[in-house]
Amino acid sequence: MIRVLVQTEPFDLSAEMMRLEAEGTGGIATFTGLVRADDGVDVLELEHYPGVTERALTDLAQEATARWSLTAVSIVHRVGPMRPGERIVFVGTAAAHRAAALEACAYLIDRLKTDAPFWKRESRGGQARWVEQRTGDVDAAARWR
Amino acid sequence: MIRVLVQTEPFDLSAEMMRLEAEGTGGIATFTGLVRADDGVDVLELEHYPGVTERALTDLAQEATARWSLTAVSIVHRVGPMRPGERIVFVGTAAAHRAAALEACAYLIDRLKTDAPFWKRESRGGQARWVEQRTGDVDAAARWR
Amino acid sequence: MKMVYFAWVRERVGTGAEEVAPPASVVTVADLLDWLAAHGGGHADAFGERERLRAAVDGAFVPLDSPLSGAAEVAIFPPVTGG
Amino acid sequence: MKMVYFAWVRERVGTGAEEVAPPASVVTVADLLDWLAAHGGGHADAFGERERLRAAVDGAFVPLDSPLSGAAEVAIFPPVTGG
Repeated sequence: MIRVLVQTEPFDLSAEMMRLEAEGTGGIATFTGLVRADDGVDVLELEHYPGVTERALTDLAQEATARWSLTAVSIVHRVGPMRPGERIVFVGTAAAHRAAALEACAYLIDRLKTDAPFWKRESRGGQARWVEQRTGDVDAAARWR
Repeated sequence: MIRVLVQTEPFDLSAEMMRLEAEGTGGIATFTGLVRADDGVDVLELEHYPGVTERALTDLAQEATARWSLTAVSIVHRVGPMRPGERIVFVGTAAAHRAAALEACAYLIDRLKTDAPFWKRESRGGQARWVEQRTGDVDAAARWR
Repeated sequence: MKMVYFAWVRERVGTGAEEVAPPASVVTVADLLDWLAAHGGGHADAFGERERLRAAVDGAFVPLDSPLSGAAEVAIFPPVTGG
Repeated sequence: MKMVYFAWVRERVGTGAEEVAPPASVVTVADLLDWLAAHGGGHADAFGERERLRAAVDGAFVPLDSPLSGAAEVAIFPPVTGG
């Protein structure tokens, strides 16, 4: 199973876990990203490239499935305005053995950060600024090549 | 937050996730182990060393918290008889940044496999046998030293 | 040819999408940026620092020196920051 | 001194726990295993292959050559297989 969703609505974590378990035998690894209130951020807005984003995420999911023999992958990414504490992204992987699930999960979130067309804008008390790409994120994605 | 539970009852994954999210800012990584139906296993039974198990898991959680600056760790491990597809173990870590949460989660499940007193017995059609420790698990735990 | 813009590139250009008809001398994405910037205004402002720009041609991420070769949609945007 | 056994060690010994009173000559965990095995029966069977045994003294995992030094509880078991 490959499941890719890009949506403005909040998502149901337990429903996503259930889907992975239904396809999983062995181990399930997940990563959930939450909006941080860095230095007083009160709104985080996510913009994306409709259609292209979904294709990029599906490509990453397919690469991970082949590389780690996954039985299931879910990637859910929210777009639009969000508040601190809300979930931005969920990546879940299922595999027969734990190392495959854990590595694939780390791979997907690292690659997603540099290879999927999303852009973040932080607001602090009405002052908005576009988030710059972090060198650390580029390095994290590069270690998988 | 450090939460360690060893119990015979099934556990509620979404409740565990909610607890981590309540303490988390940034990223939450989880690993859930499911009973595999390897070569026709129909029952897996987990035995443990009451009291000592909980202490060993708490020690691992404290080590991981210090090493990766975690904001929360949950380890839930079932004991007693289980069927294929059921959850055996849940490890969840929360940290400000994803690499810390993901690495700590992998660390905890690797170390748990060699450092916490649990023993598995598989049954296939009434024939039971104790599971032998895997060399791969010993190697996986050793890479963190 | 359809142009699409995202994030601060969109804000500086002043629109998220527009139709353009570059001349035959516009061969690469970089040529296209030069030609659009020559119109002045928002485009010149948005495309001033090339090292801060990324592009996709028909949905595929490409370097700025890539040929357009009959592309239907060209996207210009800053480095991505999702996840 | 309380002995506790787990998994196939428990099954071979024939009990999960027992009280023992080893003589002063029993200094290490390995000495204790020798002394218990000398009783024959389940203990001898359970403790036959030392490389397959692990021990904990008062809840701390220790090598078999560790001293007992007044331990209240000694656990003998196979390598662990949780997770």
